Amino acid sequence: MATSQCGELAQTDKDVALQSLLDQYRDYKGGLIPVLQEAQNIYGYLPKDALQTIAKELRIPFSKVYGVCTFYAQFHLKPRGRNIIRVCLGTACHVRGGSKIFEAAKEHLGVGHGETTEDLRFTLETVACIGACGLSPCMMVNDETHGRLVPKQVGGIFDTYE
Amino acid sequence: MKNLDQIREKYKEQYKEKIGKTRIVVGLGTCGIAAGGGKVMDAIKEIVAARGLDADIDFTSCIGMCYREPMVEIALAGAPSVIYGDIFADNVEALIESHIVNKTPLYELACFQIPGDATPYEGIDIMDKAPYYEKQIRSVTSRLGRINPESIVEYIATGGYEGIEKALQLDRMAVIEEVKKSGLRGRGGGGFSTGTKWSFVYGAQGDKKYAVCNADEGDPGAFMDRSVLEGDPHSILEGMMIAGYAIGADEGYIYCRAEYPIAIKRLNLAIAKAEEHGLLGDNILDSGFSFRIKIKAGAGAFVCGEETALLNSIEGLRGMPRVRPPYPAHKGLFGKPTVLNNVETYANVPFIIRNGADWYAAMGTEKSKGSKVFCLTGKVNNTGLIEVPMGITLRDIIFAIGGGIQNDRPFKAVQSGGPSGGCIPAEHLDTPIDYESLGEIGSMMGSGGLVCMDDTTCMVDVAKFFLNFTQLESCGKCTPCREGTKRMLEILQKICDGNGVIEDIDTLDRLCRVVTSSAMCGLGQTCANPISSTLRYFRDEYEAHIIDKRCPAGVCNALLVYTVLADKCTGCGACLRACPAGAITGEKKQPHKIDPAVCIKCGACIQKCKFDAIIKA
Amino acid sequence: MSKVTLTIDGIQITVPKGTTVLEAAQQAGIFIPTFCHDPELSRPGACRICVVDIPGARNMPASCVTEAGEGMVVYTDTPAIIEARKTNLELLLANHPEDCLTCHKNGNCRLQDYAYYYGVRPGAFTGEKHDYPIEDDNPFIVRDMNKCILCSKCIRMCEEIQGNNAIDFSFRGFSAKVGPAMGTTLSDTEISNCVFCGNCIAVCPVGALTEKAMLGKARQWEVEKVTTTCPYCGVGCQYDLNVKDGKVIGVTSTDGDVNGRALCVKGRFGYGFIHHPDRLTTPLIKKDGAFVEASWDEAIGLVASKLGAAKDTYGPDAVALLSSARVTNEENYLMNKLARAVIGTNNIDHCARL
Amino acid sequence: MTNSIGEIAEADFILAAGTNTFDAHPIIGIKIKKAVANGGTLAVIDPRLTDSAKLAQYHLQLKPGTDIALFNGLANVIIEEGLYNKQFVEERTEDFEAFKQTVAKYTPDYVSEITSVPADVIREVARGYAKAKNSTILYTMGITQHTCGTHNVFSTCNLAMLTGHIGKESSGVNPLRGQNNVQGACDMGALPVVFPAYQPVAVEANREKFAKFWNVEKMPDKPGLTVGEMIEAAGKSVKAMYILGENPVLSDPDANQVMHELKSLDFLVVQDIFLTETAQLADVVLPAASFAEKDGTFSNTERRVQLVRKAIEPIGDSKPDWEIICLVATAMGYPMSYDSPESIMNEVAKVTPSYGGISFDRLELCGLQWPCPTPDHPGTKFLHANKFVRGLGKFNPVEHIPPNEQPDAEYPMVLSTGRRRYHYHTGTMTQRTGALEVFYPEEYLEISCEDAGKLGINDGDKVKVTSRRGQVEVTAQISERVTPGLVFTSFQYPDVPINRVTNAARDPISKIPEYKVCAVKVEKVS
Repeated sequence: MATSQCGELAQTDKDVALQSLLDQYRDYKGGLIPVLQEAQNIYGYLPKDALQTIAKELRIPFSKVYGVCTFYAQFHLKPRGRNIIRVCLGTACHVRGGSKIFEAAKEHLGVGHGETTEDLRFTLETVACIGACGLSPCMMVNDETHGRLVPKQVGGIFDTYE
Repeated sequence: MKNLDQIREKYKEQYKEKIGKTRIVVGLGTCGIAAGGGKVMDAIKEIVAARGLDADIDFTSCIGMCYREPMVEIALAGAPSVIYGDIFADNVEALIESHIVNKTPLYELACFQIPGDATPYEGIDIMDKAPYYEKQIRSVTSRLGRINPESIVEYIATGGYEGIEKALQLDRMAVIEEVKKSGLRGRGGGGFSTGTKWSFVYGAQGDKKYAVCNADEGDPGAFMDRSVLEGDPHSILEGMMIAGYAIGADEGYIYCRAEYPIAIKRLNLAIAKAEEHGLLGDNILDSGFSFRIKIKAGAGAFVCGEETALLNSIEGLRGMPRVRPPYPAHKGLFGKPTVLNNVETYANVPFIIRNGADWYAAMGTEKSKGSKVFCLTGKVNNTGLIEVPMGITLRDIIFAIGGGIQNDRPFKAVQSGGPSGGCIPAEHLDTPIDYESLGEIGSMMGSGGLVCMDDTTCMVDVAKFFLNFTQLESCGKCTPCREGTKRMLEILQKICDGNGVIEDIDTLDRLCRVVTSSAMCGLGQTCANPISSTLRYFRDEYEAHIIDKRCPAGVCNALLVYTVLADKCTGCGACLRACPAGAITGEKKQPHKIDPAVCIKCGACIQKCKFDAIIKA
Repeated sequence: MSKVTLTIDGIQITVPKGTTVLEAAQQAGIFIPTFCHDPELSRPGACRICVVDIPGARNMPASCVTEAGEGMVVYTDTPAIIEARKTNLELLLANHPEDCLTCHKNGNCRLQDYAYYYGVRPGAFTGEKHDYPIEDDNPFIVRDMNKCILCSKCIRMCEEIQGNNAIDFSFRGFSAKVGPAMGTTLSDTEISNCVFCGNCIAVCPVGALTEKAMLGKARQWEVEKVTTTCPYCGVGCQYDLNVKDGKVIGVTSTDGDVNGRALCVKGRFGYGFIHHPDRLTTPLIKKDGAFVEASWDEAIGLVASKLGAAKDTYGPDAVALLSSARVTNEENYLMNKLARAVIGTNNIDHCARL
Repeated sequence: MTNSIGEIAEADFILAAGTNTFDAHPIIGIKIKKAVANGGTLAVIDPRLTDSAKLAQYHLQLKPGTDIALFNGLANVIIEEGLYNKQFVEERTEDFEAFKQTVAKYTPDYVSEITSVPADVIREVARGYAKAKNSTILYTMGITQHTCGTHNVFSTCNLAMLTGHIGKESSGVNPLRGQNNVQGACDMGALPVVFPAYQPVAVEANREKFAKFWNVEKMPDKPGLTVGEMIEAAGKSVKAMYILGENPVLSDPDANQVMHELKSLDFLVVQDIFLTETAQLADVVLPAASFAEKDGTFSNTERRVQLVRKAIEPIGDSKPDWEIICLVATAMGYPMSYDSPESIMNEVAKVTPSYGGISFDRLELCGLQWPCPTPDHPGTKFLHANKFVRGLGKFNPVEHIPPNEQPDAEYPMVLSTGRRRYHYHTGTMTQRTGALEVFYPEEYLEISCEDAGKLGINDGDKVKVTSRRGQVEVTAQISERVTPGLVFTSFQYPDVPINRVTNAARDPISKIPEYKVCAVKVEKVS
């Protein structure tokens, strides 16, 4: 968040959204995690300045905010892709070849675990289980689950996401 | 006190009217959607519109037969419902043509039927008698796949909120007594008596109390809670309300994994509907009892399934477990007395109150009452969600319900209880499933994942898989878990890489012992179970890896040697051309050879060979 | 207050209800090792080195968080307990630098002491070790997180006593690390909120946190500690001057009436002036506008004669004394006596007003 | 302090006025933070947004020099709303009616006009302070360093008496002493009008007692001069000065004048551990030993007497101050010798009733808080328990008095001075530690963004601060800590001798200079 010389916030739309989010949660017990979740929805990730604002406004020490951010797998401190791919490597998927799906995804996108493609189109991750074990191996793209995958399908699925 | 009778009668009428019409219902639980249910739904809408058919289109949740997803139910007015499996965009038209237009069920895709008052079709199994359901009972799961989970009308029409209505007329302690008498034990794995737990919170001093629902189902291989949340969200709310009333809480939290967006959406909808009906909020049904429920979405940490870590997470802290005592019953959420149960436990409660403790206690074994929901997955033919009476054997589950192992391969083990559980070998297939017996054979009930394994599953690799999981999910607070899981994983990796020495087994043994006995929370205390159970039942596999440098299941790449069977090889050269490393040599029409020093063990040759002439071992 | 009687290693001891097993054992003179326990701080029960055997309990409870119960039987040295302690020590050592020879904490390190006591040597486990850069970009504190055993005492000290919350755990599991937000260093005070009180150093059981200026100055056993009162603000913190060979080489915490172990940046790190080369070492007399060194006799003689002359010529009130809020009570008393009894004036004051 | 430092942590309501506690008294800051963590309320009265103001639930960011109005306003609300402690007022105090009449006109709206603190905030803080079980007032130089400093202090005491928040645990009026032994220097009679333990020199019996004890004929009865008066009289009625461990050239207001006056003395002797700016003006400089090189005692802000222990031998040829004073006295014909500071304390105990029970032997075990009249007395944790020292607590009605120097067209801004966390006093010690001055090497002038904008000043620019008395160059730091119209810096950097600018106008009673307000202009140095 850029600040002009006299401290008025040179606010982007996202900063305004963050402020109104914080207004909702200022007196809410245990609001940090929902705030971080929604702030991540606003920015796509959790920028340092946003975290600092959250810490200040919720009166939670910055070290604790950072501790929470880095504890939970959901939070990201670097920009992420428009589409989040989560390849399941849970037990069932593991025994049915989940890692081959992951390899295929890596090859297709040219990025590794936790990485984002240069065009910010995809971020590739793994997940311990998405609870669709009956359809293993499977993966999620954003909120959509794709099951019974074979490696060669993977590219085609990605192509449907802009 | 107000009662729901009028509304109930009205909703029953509405529901009866609805199911009396011709209708098409698509299963849109997460697994249904994953299998393509959404596309099937689109296709159905298109076809019904294009043909101008008079049929209601609706959706439901997962009925449990994951292996047949996507599933579609079709019922003609006054005729039985037929549930079909493996319906895709390309065969849905044929299905509608046959069942609705020609009024003839499409027999080859029919899974089973539910006749209701109608005359059953010939040649289709009735649900209760279908092999998959014959040994199951449907209590907690009874509405799954049967009602529209976003409809409070259908919930109330099927007996919903009768439990809370009845509870509110009872003395609070009487509600607790009823739950105690039912014998219900925590379905999250610990198996503590639910009624007793409630009585602790009832007796605890506090100006405020909470009822919390653990919906952070994080075990790989488990999706029972997700299915219930998606399929019958009101039952959770009702169970929590009953708990809240009994213990004296006016606020509840559902801590749900963020990975379950559909569950969260349906829960929010259910809360809104219940509030609209005056079933949540102030002075519920004019009883003087007030209760509100909030949803907290988890943020991705398995350890938050541990109750005190979960409380920290709701409070907005790192999900690190707290020291106990004090127990949550006395100092829980925000320092107030708190009852914590998981989804399945709460889901059982309305049934117990509605039908009585005796009805519930009649199911199950002496110490483990009622039914249990399991997720049957892995290398079994019929994967899915099942509900069985406590005391059923693993053999019944895997072979009668699950239809045995895929491709008729030999059964090797079933992993129960997720990362905290253990691997159970064939010799214990006849063990009746209950809390105590699973513990005795080195596993645990856990939340109810059952992952089946065949002879191509390497047990060292399985142990490594779980340790990799727990190592990544360890919160890092206590020494044995933080450092111990890391070293156990490294040793397992070393063994799988062929670098193990025989002393490693003793070291693993010792680490298992120390981590189990000295770790702080449930995650740490059980994280060694996958190792100790495989060491107990499959020690020979460890020894094979260490001494013979061989992976009997053919999984651990570093230990595999690819060889050409000279008597089967025709010398076609397909493998030679496929080998990216140039490790295969041989003259045309002569048996080929693989140079193990060059081979990168990618397996490309095996895939190309049409004569099964290449083996890895 | 009600009491409970329990038996630890066969010794019966009666303690007030609410006493922990650890405290009871300490009262009975029974040794139980601890890393994360600190009587002044909250109790995470996390390091698990203090586990004991209480028959009937599930697993091995941590004695620091287990309340002593009536009739409780506790064993602190069964083979299983010893095995657990040794293994946990081995696990800690497996991820700890083996540089005791040059470590400032050598001789005053709990990890070292317990390893010695239990005969644990490094090397039981091989594998990944942390390789964090050493943080020494400020003049006060050196943080070597490779030596950190994650006992969290520094975090709790900073939160519960100091109230600055400069540091917390970040990440989790094997990757868990103690530090300021955004992985920055303490000297990035905009983010860290660190005020360099160094109170974290006072509780660190190992060599992860050290006073920068003390590094390489003395081994732990060469230091003489002299408890005294801080010369800065009016709070009157107590601390230990660390002395080696007649030189003050540092300040460490003691247990002060007012401050406990807490100090501020000035108290803990502001002692360097004592041996500063600018210190006056001899009396000076100004001659022709420049100072020249003088003997004490010469200087005192001059002072006495000049003050005496002013008094004799103009009366006692021609002399004024400015005493000091910096010197001791005894010295102020003598100044007051000098003014009133010797010179005969009430012209004495000090800068109380600043 | 009426109370002990530890009690602050237990207070339910803390009213901290003119104290930058987290920087100047970090360990007391800890107690404040603890109180807040325990659920206590913190209200900070300060023109600056200090770190403690940031933590506070209420920051009463008043215009400099309007404290009396604010305190009267708080009292007004408490009386108007019937929140005062009637029983306490009736039984323990006097002159309430006069006080009530005085504060009657200080309505929240009127006070808000003077102070610019919102009226609602005044009401809320008044209610919070009055209603809390334990409320404590902390103050430091922000209250005292005004020409109305004594009246400021009266107004804090009035508030405490009004609510009965005094004479009990975690309640009281607590000035926080800025230097290690200000308390002790006062206790020991280093004041112009009292002998040790505040025994007035004006009382003949006291003079007789000391004359007899010290074995001299008689004691002077004329009140002595305060620091400022001494310096003003230097070269006039005062011909010779003996300065021990003080640095008025940097620390006293209107420093140019101070330097000029000290130079006009016939004779100046300075005794210190460094050749300070003041020592440089001396005729004779006596090298003293530091605290690490001698035994003795300091008395802290909560009246706790604690041991100072010798850790090393005096550096070079330096000597402990007590030895030097003895040499001077002896050379002046009054034989003075002690074998140790311990024997001096034994003498102190005999003539200082509040120190009567204090001895090194006892102090070896733990510090003792005076009054500690007898060897078996445990010391006193808080004062005024059942009765004020003077009997009934007296309300001293006081009116708002504006600061001596107001901003005007030529000098449009207000300069306030104070302390930094990393330094101490005039920096004599903390500029020579090898650590503190490395971390915080340079002093800044805090200036608001708005003012900086108007004056064309960027962060880091050199600026010139000028008052009617002098000028100083300093680096500007654009800061949210100060409001428009206010600038702030410390007096702790010899490179920035800000007291050349400050106003020597003094409180007529306590003689404290008005360091907190003087009119200046700030210009960018081109």
